[in-house]
Amino acid sequence: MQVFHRSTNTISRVSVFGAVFFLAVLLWLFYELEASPYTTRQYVAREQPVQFSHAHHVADDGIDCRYCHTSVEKAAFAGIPSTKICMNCHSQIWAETAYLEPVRESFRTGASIQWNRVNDLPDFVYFNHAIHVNKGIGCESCHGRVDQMPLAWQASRLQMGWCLECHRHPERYIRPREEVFTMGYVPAIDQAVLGPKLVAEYGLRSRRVLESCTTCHR
Amino acid sequence: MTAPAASVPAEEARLYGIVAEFETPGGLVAAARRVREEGYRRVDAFSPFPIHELTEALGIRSTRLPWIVFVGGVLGAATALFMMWFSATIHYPINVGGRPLASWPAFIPITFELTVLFASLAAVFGMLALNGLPMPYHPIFNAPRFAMASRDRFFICVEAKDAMFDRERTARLLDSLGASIVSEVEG
Amino acid sequence: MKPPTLLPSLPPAPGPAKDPAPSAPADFASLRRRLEEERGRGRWRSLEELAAAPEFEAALPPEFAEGADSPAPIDRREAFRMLGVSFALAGLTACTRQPEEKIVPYVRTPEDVVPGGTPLFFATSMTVGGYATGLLVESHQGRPTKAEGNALHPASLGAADVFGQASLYGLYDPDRSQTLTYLEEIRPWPAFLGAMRTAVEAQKPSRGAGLRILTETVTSPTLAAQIQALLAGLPEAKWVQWEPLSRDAVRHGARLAFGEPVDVVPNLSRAAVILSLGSDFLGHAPGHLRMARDFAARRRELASIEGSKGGGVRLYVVETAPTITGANADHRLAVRPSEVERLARSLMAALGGTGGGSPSTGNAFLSAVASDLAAHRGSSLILVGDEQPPAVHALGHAINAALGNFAQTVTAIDPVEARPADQLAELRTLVEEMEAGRVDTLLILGGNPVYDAPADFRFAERLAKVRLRVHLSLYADETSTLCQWHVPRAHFLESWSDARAFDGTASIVQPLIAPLYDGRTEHEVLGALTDRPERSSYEVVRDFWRTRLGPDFEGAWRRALHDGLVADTAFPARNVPRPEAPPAAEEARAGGETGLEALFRGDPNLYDGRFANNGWLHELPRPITKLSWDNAALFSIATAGRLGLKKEDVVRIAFRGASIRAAVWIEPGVPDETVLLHLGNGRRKSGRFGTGLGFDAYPLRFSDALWSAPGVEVRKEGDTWPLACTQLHQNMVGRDLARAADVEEFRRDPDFAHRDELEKEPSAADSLYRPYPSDTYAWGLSIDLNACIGCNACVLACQAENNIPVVGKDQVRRGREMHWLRVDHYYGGNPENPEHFFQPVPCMHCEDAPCELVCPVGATVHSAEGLNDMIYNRCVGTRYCSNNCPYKVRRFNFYHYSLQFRAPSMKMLPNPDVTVRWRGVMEKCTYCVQRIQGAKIAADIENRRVRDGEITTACAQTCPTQAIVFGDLADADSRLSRRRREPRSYALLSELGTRPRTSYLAGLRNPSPKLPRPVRAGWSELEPEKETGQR
Amino acid sequence: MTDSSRELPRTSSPGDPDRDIIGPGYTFASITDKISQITLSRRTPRFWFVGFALAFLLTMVLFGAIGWLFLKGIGIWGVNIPIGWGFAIVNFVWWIGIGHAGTLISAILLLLHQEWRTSINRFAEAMTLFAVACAGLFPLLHLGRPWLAYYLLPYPNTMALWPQWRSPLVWDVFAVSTYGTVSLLFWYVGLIPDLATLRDRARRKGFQIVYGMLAMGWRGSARHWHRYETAYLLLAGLATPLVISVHTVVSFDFTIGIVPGWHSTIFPPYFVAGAIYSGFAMVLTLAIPLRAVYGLEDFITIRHLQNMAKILLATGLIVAYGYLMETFIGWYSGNPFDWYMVKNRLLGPYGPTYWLLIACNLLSPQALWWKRVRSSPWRLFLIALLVNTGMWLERFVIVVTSLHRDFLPSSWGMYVPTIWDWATFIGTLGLFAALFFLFIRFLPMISIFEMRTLIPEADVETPAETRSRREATP
Repeated sequence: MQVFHRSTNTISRVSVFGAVFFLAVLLWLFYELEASPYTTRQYVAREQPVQFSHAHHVADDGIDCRYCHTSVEKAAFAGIPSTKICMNCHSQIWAETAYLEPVRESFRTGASIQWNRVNDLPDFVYFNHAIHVNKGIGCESCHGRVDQMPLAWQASRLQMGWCLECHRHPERYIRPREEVFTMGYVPAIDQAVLGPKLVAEYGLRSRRVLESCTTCHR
Repeated sequence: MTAPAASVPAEEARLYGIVAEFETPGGLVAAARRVREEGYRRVDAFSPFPIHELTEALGIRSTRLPWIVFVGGVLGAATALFMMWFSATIHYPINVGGRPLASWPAFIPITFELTVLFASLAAVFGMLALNGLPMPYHPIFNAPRFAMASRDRFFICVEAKDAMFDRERTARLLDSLGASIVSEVEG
Repeated sequence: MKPPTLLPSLPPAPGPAKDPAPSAPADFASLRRRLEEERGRGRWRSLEELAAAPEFEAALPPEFAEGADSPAPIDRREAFRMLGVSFALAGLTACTRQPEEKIVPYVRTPEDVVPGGTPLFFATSMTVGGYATGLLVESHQGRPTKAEGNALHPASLGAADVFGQASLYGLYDPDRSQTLTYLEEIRPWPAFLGAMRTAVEAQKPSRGAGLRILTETVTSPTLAAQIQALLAGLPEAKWVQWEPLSRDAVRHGARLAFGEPVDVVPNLSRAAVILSLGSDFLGHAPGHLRMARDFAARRRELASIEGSKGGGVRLYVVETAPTITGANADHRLAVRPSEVERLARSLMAALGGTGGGSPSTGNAFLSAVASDLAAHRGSSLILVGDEQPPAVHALGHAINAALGNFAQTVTAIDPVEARPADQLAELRTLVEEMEAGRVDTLLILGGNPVYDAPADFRFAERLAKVRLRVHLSLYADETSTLCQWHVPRAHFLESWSDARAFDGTASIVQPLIAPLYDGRTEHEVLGALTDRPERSSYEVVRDFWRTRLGPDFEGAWRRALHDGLVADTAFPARNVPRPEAPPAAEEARAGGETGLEALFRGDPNLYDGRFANNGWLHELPRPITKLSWDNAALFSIATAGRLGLKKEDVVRIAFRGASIRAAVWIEPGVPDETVLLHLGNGRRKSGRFGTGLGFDAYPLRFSDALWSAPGVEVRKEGDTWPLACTQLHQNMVGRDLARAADVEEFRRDPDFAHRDELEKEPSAADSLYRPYPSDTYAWGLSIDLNACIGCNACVLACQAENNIPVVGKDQVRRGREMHWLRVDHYYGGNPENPEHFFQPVPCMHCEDAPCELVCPVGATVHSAEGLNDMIYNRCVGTRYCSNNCPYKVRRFNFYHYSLQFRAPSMKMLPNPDVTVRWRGVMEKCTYCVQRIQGAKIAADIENRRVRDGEITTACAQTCPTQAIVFGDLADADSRLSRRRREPRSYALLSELGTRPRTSYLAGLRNPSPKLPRPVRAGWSELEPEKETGQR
Repeated sequence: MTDSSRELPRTSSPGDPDRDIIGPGYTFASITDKISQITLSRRTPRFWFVGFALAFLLTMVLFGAIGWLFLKGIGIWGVNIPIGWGFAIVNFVWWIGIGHAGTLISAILLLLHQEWRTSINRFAEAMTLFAVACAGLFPLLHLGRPWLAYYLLPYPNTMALWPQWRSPLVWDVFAVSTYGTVSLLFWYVGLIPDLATLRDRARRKGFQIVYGMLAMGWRGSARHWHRYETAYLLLAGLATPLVISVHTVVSFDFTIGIVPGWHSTIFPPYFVAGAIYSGFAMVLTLAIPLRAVYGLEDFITIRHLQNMAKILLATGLIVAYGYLMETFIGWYSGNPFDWYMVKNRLLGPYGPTYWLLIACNLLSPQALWWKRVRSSPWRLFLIALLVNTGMWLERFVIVVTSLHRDFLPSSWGMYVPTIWDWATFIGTLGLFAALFFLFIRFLPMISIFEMRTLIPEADVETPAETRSRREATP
């Protein structure tokens, strides 16, 4: 007596040997999800209490990064400009626009503007801007073309694998100190030549040190 | 007592083969020998438990399975060793307890386990593949009383595809071998 | 994901929860939400507003998961949730998405604040018992996070003691009193000013006859001046001082000896032979940090081979209660209190002085001491403990004088106290006047007399007879509840004030942060009585010094603030009449049997009870007993045996009708027939920690028996009280762990620390593996057991630096304390009067670390500079590393202990440079890697190597004796490398081949050749004492 | 049915309980029916419902304990510093050990041509699977952060990190999962022909479909049988070293450590022996009631019990040797830490557990020297239970008493299990029982097709019959 129909043969075989591929695909999907902008929020422009445009301030006005991010060269934290810094200019220009009211209000009331964090590392990661900037890692290398961002977004994955890439091969990304704050920097000579030279000149630590856990986790 | 041939629809195409049922393993083996001596090649026997004599009686060639398993094992060992060596020395070399990056003695257990794992998977899936399983539907199940093949009855089947197959002669031959029942099976 | 916060088996949070907090619960919720947003080190970002936020009165979530394993309180809902969780395990895995975070910049960045940059340090001073010790406090964006010693301050020299280290916890203690209240009702400050105004007006006619001011010991020139000014206006008013751990005896002694209350300052740097008569000069005494430093320096001289002649120091200790000073003695004699004076007199006599003692007390110890002292005229030193009777102090002075030690090892100076007085007598008169109803208004500025005044003064009931009672204190404590007005006191880290150090140096107290609650200083409260109540304490202090800092006030003032002290204000040495030994009083000669005698001493951790709500100090194991949380009644082995007492038995101790219940602990080294009681515990009204923990010994303390009560009765109650001891085995079972030798032995065989064949470190040839080279730096640590006095400062420094949570008594009993650094204590020699070994044990940072090998996820691996890194965020919590760590220095978050840092005020405590660890994660000493990385980055920016001494670990920095040195082994002439080359240098359990980076210098003892050597080996013969059920 | 009535009365030689591995008077048909009816036709006995209900209850206790654990953290257990591992690891090793008998019986005994294995291997393998399932739970539960357990696996991740290959715990992950997988395959492959039998015997369509799917359309073809047996043999060949390796790796969890009492070369062999020991004890614990309840005395005969008893005795002696050597080396090594550990084990606060373990594992099996004991099911049952207990105690002694006093007396401590430790342990017993009850209800607990080969008629070389039959036909 037959229990099953002919078709079940094909079905059963496909399902048995298909299971294997299914698992593989699942694993791959998991990785993709982890690395995807959904998880990392890469490329996602953040709304801000004041629609501050880096593109305008950097590209059009040509203001240097350090004018606002004051502590980037001497501290772990690049520094978010205090309201005072905004007002340095905006007490003169655009002093009336409703657009900038939140800034003026903050300045009046002394209540800080609460920005939405764009580049955010987990709390167990201790990134230090000063050392990177001083060793010739350009803002652009991690933050991307800020001069082209109307609303700032996170330009990199900011995941460990991504960090390690540079900690393992700094020569691929290092640039002359004076070029650190340039946007759209192009190495004058071949990076393959320049990179190692700068690495030696700036006395970067060895891969072993840069790969050591407590370099970033404390 | 031959099965009522009339009951079989007269289309060769839909005929799968002729099945004979035996009560003892001995009977089955003897029958298998004769059928093969007669020159039939597309013959298969069905029994509720493995009968080694059938192997030579039906002239079944020894299987390639062992080689598949061997390959599986080698693959497993290679995968394990490469994975550990690559990750520990090339991808993220880091000092763990002052041990060498490639501390091969520590790599042995996992290498062994993966060898066994891959080999076993090869054995099982290889066996299934070679046997063409899973195959929930098979013409032979149409044979009357074939359910007994998984209890205490022994069957032999000569497929219609066989060059020498002839409804009458084959049926008569099987009947002459002491089958308790001989019947045709549609495919 | 958010960790489960529900703790069903916990009582509602005590204290503030019940207070009528002005902030509506809704506000609190919003605050919590806002705080929830910044986690871990991100927490500090928006503190500027927080510090001002009114929500600080909010209640705290319970901090510990105590008793969480009791299955009882699980309701249906709970049960379903449990099942749910277990089924949903799979779902928990892959959620690594960063939560949205706010970033809150300054509106106007304050000067020299670099957000997220290097912290600022401010000098201030902490007073304990009136005497100031300089501190240097680290501040991150206006948030004090860590206290260090002030190197410029004579009483600190860069070191801080446990109280100094723990002061931060005190500052952020959520249980501190937060509102000004009148009869339990909240009142605004002006209301108080008004009340005081009228009170003073009322006193004017009687010229203040009804006004009394009760303070703690005052050394603050400003405060003294304020009070004097007030009294000038109201001459009939009186100012009374009271310190429960009183130094009356010292003052009396001085009077007896010199006819006036001079202070005598010892100078240990010149002392070759020291005799301590019950003085705990290494533990608790004015200037003890300084003395410890000098003592250790002398001890070090023993270690230099050529130092054989002249160098070094020998310490004899005659003491009644075991202290770390006694533990560090070369010869220790445990006597009952009544015998000290006789000993002193005999010694006096033996040194050919007059004193009524008979030199012929055939006491080997005494004669040895006598001859040793006689041999070191001018370089010997007698120190007498505060608890000793005046006569002994006088004798001490006399002997010092007889030995010509004045101007050598001791100098007399004008009294440091603003108004030296017989505090006990003054307090007695006060209570009598209160009784007589002659006190109309009583201002209690600090202190807690209801709790700590002598029992026979019945202070509480007399207080009720005072019409107007005002209490200024950090906590709403026993005294506050009996006063109409309670004024929350500003913590010293929130206050402007000043005080004097042991040598008279005027030290500035400056605030690190605006008062978290509306706390007030004594200056402001006193100001309320004057006609200029609006003056801030800043103005008061500044105005006081304006006239005293010479022409360039601004400059001098700025310098004073920077240094934390006013330059050259140490009192000059003065000459005093040659002291004579006082005639022996009757009972002293009598001496004799007095039955069981109770000793009262300040608690090593809680002092007189003022630190009773400090979690860090509670959890800190007491130096010798290693008891944390509760105190206990300590008995000697023999006495306990006689009374049939076991550890954790509860006894009732009765004296003159008063009686208390206390748990028993057996402590070798307590004199027989005495029971040692530590004061300051068993508070009736304090915060979550203080209230009800331990037992209160004050009820047994009478004004005529402040320090020892002869003839107490001890009765076994039958029940037991669990005690949390962090070290059940203070016995090396024959293993040579904390190594030490006599100087003679050391001179004969400098390599004595490496003699044992079994303990030889395997040579490199024994290993199959090539050692990894260190990259640029090779960090290491060395601990000098010859210098370590076991004072515990390093333990708290580590806890403060590294965000180590407090886990509570229950967890400690289960063996789950989190201290990254512990000070092991072992006994040796004769159990009746044992020898002590202290051994601080941090992570060894083994080069071949057993822990690393077994971690399945590589959460602990080696850094290129030889650190044994611990990466919390990778740890899955198998605890295998801890099992495999022979030193057991790893600590595990069995529960979500760090939840305690989520409490509103506690959020400000953590060090932003150190990750706050979460549940299920292993942690351990990192050599303060955050400091290492900080210094390396600074150095790399300047393209140079890190200099030797540029990096210090928290433990090394605070160590009073500089026993701990951190440094770079790759640098051959770093201090560390030099130490490593010393013959005494050895590694703990080196025979295991772990190749530790932490090493020890074996200890040295300098016993008198005239006295029998103590057995050096640990108690190998003794079986380890019976386990209690705990751990 | 008709054709079975036409069979001549076939009986094997009159039974000798000591030699027979199958009772007298069985035919292909009767074996098939007797075993398959337990799952198909026969009414489920009341004891099954009672037993299953109880087991299910305990399983819920397990889930409850796990839930609370995940809510609160590992702190609800008695573990602490220095005793970082408690019941969780004890139970893990215990269950894994039990899990060894099944594969051992089906693999090693198969290679050794031990025919008597056929009637016990099926449920022994099932037992293995369920034991491994219970065991596998614990390494997960004992983690501080179980939701990150996947860190132990090599998987593509954005952190560019790998497991730490030198850690025995990672070896465990591979060993246990491999063992689980291979045992499952082995068990399933063995089931296929029987599933076909059930498919053909089942009357209800539903059962036909379910069993049919699982049977994959097995039809007993000679060619299939040929490859089938090759595969089965190869699996056995692979499983044999695997079985040895698994408990060796588990013993590495301890031997790789430097803890006195762990760091010892004798562990692998005596762990494996111990595993077989406890495994067979568990098989007996299950087999004896089963054969009584389902009247399988003819399939699981006294001879089976005797053989297992002998293996029990043999492995028991090996384990005893292990204890002896451990103690001896503790003294002989001259290592003060090891020697103290030994003294502490015998006389320390946990001394009683050690002596109890000696009583259970060392003394009780000595009774097996007597044939009277070997051939008395209930005596065997009792001893089996004792051995199970003893083996659990052994693991407790190894884990706890080694850890609680290691190198520095300053950090010595005590371990006191909490109610949650117990709940979790008992819970897994429930889980195990529940799974086993389901198994005996829905699958043939004895390999039918292998049983068929045991009766004389399976032997082909009796052509006489057939010839006579041929003459009989007209």
